[in-house]
Amino acid sequence: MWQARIYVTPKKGILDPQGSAVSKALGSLGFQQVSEVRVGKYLVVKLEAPGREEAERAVDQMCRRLLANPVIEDYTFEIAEFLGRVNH
Amino acid sequence: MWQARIYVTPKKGILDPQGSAVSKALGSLGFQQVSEVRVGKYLVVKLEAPGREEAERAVDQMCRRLLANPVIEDYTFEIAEFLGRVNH
Amino acid sequence: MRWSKVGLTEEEYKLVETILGRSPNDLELALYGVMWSEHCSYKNSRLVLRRFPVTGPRVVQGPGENAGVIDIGDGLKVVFKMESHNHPSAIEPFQGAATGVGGILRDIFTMGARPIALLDSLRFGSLQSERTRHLLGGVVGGIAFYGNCIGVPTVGGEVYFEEAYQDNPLVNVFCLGILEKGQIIRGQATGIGNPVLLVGARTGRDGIQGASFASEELSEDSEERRPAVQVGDPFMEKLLLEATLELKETGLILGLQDLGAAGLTSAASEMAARAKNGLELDVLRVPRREEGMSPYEVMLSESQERMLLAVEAGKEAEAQKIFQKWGLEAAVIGQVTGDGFFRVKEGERVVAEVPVSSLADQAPVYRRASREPDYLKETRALDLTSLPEPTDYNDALRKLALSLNLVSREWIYQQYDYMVRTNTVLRPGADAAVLRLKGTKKGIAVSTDGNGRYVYLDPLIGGASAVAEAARNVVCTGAEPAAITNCLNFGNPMKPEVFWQFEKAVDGMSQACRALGTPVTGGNVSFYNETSGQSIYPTPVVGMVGVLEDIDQMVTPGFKHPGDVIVLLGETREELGGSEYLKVIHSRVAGPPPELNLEKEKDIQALCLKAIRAGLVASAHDVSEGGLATALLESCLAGNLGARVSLPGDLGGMGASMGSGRQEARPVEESPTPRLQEGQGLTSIRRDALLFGESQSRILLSLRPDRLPRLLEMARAGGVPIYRLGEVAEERLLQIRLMGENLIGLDLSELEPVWRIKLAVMLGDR
Amino acid sequence: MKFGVVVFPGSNCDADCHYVVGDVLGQPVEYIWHESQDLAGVDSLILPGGFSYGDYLRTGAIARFSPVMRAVETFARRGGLVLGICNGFQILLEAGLLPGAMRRNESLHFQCQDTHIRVESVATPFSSRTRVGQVLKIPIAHSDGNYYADEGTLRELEEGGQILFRYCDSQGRVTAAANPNGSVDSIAGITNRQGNVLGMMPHPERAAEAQLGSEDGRLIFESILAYLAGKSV
Ligand SMILES: Nc1ncnc2c1ncn2[C@@H]1O[C@H](COP(=O)(O)OP(=O)(O)O)[C@@H](O)[C@H]1O
Ligand SMILES: [Mg+2]
Repeated sequence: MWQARIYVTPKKGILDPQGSAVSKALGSLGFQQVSEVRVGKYLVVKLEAPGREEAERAVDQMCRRLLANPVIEDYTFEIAEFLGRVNH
Repeated sequence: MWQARIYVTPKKGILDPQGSAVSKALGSLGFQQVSEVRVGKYLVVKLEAPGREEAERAVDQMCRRLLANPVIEDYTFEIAEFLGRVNH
Repeated sequence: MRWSKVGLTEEEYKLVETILGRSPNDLELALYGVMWSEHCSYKNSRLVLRRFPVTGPRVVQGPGENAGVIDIGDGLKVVFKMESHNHPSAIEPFQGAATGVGGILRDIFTMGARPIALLDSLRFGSLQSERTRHLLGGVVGGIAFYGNCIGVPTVGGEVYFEEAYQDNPLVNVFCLGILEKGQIIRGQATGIGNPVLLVGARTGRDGIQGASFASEELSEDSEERRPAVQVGDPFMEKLLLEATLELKETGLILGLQDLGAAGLTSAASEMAARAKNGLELDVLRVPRREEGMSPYEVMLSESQERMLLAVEAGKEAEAQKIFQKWGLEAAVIGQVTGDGFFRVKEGERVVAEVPVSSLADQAPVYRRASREPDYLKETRALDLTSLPEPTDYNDALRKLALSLNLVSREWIYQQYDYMVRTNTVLRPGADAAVLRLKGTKKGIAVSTDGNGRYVYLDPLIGGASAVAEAARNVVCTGAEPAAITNCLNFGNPMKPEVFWQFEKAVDGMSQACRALGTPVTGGNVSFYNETSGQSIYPTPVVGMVGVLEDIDQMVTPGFKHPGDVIVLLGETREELGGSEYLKVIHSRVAGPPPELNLEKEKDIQALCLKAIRAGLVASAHDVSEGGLATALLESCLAGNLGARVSLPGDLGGMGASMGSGRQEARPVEESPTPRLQEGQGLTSIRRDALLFGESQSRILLSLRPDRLPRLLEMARAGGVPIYRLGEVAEERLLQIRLMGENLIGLDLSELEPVWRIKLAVMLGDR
Repeated sequence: MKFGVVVFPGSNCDADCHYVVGDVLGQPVEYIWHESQDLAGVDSLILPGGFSYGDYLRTGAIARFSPVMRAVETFARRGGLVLGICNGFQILLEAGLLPGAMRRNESLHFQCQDTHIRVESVATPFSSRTRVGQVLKIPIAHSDGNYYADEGTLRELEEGGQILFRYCDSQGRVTAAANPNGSVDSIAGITNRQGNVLGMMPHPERAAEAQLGSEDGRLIFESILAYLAGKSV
């Protein structure tokens, strides 16, 4: 069992309305030290795969096809063997 | 300048309709090896702070007060010194 | 003590032992705990609620089912209900409000009706506080999230800001549905041997003990003990809704019940009790979201978006097929039995077995002690002579119009899809919302109302006024009030003062309902709205449904044409008690609220309706918070026009008693100022009371000058006082003269944008 | 001239579109279930508004993989008329039948309000009954209508005459204040290069009867009818 942690972020240079709003809100809460906020998605996916490479390939496919929209989003991910509940 | 990467996830046991919808969609796209998906938020915050500890404290505060909803979400974060655009 | 852990008293525990003839096991005790909680059993309110009139020629289903039903002719039935979600929203405003919407929607479509409108009635504390802003943003966001996604328009509602709600906001949601053909579905488990199916979301550990949570006061440690917060899934509910309505067409449904507070326990035992049957279910057959759930957790889970369904034996596969089409799980979890027992099994093992009727019908009922609260002595003693009149009336009206209870609610309702389903012919912002019913000439008008401040100052009058105002709002569109639902939000009923407020408010509402011919078809009681011992304003909220026979006759509050005559129906007395003016300008919450004469109320509403139906009326708006000046201002803003008003000192410009067409040609100042028929002149009324007082039973109309004679005639025949105030003007300026003196000259093009975005500004959105 | 209204799980303006086509305009119309791949006999398709699949993950992201979308693609490639309204527009973007993507509204709120849009081209099957520069009053109701396309794409859209509607004020002025959601170039609706696929955020089906406050939306449906009538002779 593998666990992928996937990060989907707004592409650089594209206005991120959520990021700007959060940044403004933080400012008005008194966190003036904040200069920039970007808001994206964080997905944790558990999957079966014979090996790390297969898992990576599958997750990359998922990101391309569904999880990120290439017009406005970038993605990265990390994969780890999932040992949490071994006898699942 | 510091950069915080913040991960906000639905608390364990709390219904995550997005996660189930994505999991189902991946299944019908042919990714049958996926067993669970949780969808959360990923935020990147740039901030000024005299040192790591101060930055950590500030980010923790931001999470508590605004970025995560403590009733239904958990959060974790990592902090790194931001060297990307030094002459920012 | 065993009993106190589940919220029962020692006597109640003894009663359980007597019923069973033995001690209950832990699960059985928990079942009694939730079913006998205030939230499920109404044990402290039931006797008082019997005072409501619940029958009438239109009523098809009164209180007791998932929702009330009235027949509006043309083969159409209207199904409606209101519910509170106060406690969950205080803890988690977004999800609390969202799941409140989900719950009330299920109440409507489990009756077999398609929901076509939502309204939300909200109360918050001061917006100066960050917490209130967080609550307001969350609640509005949650309602929008759920209602918009499922595609039921949120067409109206109300919101008040008062310190009394600071820590305990009120979130009441009203839903109305339409049943075009076929019968209503009831929540009954009929037919011994028939299977019972659980449909929709999987069961998780959400909201366990939510019912008992709603039955106590919020305190510091409620945060600690709070149940896992329920998260709404409107998409799942949309599928449930469509599948249910499709299944209904097949005639397969024998009984249907949504799962709300106390989850499976409440739904299953109530379904069985209504059919006077027993019911047996196996918790292992309940589809779960989480591993390792105990029978207790399964039985008490309040996971959202679930329903219980009874079908004829052998038809379960047919039903399941329809749910499958919509991507839904439907598991047979038990069956109807003939032994009258509610039996819970875990596989073969019986884990609880108690008489159905003891859970659902035999909860103890109490008549609590009742005593008039002391504060009333103080509040009643308002001495108007000690209050200075404003030196600048223009300034006073501006302040009032820009107070939080009177500014535009646009920031709220723009977040709601109020147009989906394309029936909304009168949008939010008017006195009531109006929905057309496609394929007929008919329309439905809906309004929610409840001024907690009035009720606080006099629960009898306040309760009656809530009904009267709701009816008046509906009448202002041209609809005839038909029936109400309600939410009764009060403090701790064990306190005699709270119980007194509760009883009096119900009495007032009942009287008004009787007088106006609008029976109560259902509702909801929310007690324990207190924080640290401080009760909220007692707040009954009325959800009024009215019927427009001809939608083309609909009238709206905005002035329509320059030159139209503006008239006022009803009397203006020197009443400032409980007014917004008193609060905003004088920082006082005191005095008796305005009097209400139900006979006069009825006459005024009848006249307004008659005039609208005769096609005389260009605009109609009821006079409520902020008084006459505010009502004039609102009709100007809504119509993008101005008004020139000239008030004689006693408002007697044109009593109905004189009413001849010749009068309108004369300037009002020169017209004779006769006494009203009753002889009670208003010559000495204070100017602030005249402009800002909130005397009940008043409606502001505008109409073409040539139609005035007919209106006057009708008013005289109906015995309704009527006054000519002035005329609609092209220029966006509100001018009010009093006995020749210019009191108000407000530039509306300057005021309007400020008034419109005030809430957005307060919330940091502008 | 038959219309098809596609129903995805979570569509909620399907009945409204059906009503306008069938009852207001009196044209034959049928629902098309998202699992169907059969569009036989349909001359024009509507992808209605709503929250397909709850709009979870991203608006339109999951719906675009519905079986019916394969048929819609083929239908569009063969020149069939496809009108995506609101969520329908979002689905067309996700499916790549139209260029660009949607972001959250700048306000971050769902916004339900009347808007004015200016007709930028009449040379499409969706706008022949309008005039260039005509201002239509049609409401919006969405939280993700903040259209984005990169500069190259924008230029192509502009040069190809694919920008059909821009948000404007009641006088037809395209201003920042009249842009309700932050869309680039105030874009409210675009077509594909061939002009037979239109995506728009405002809801013409909510503005097709005087009783609802505007009849301007009807012009879009009537343009479609005129186009189909012209084609069938
Ligand atoms: N919470 C709300 N949700 C939706 N609409 C609201 C809400 N609050 C107020 N409105 C709308 O704003 C208008 C004015 O509300 P209100 O001042 O309470 O009216 P009235 O005094 O006539 O009852 C009404 O049309 C009402 O439907
Ligand atoms: Mg009103």
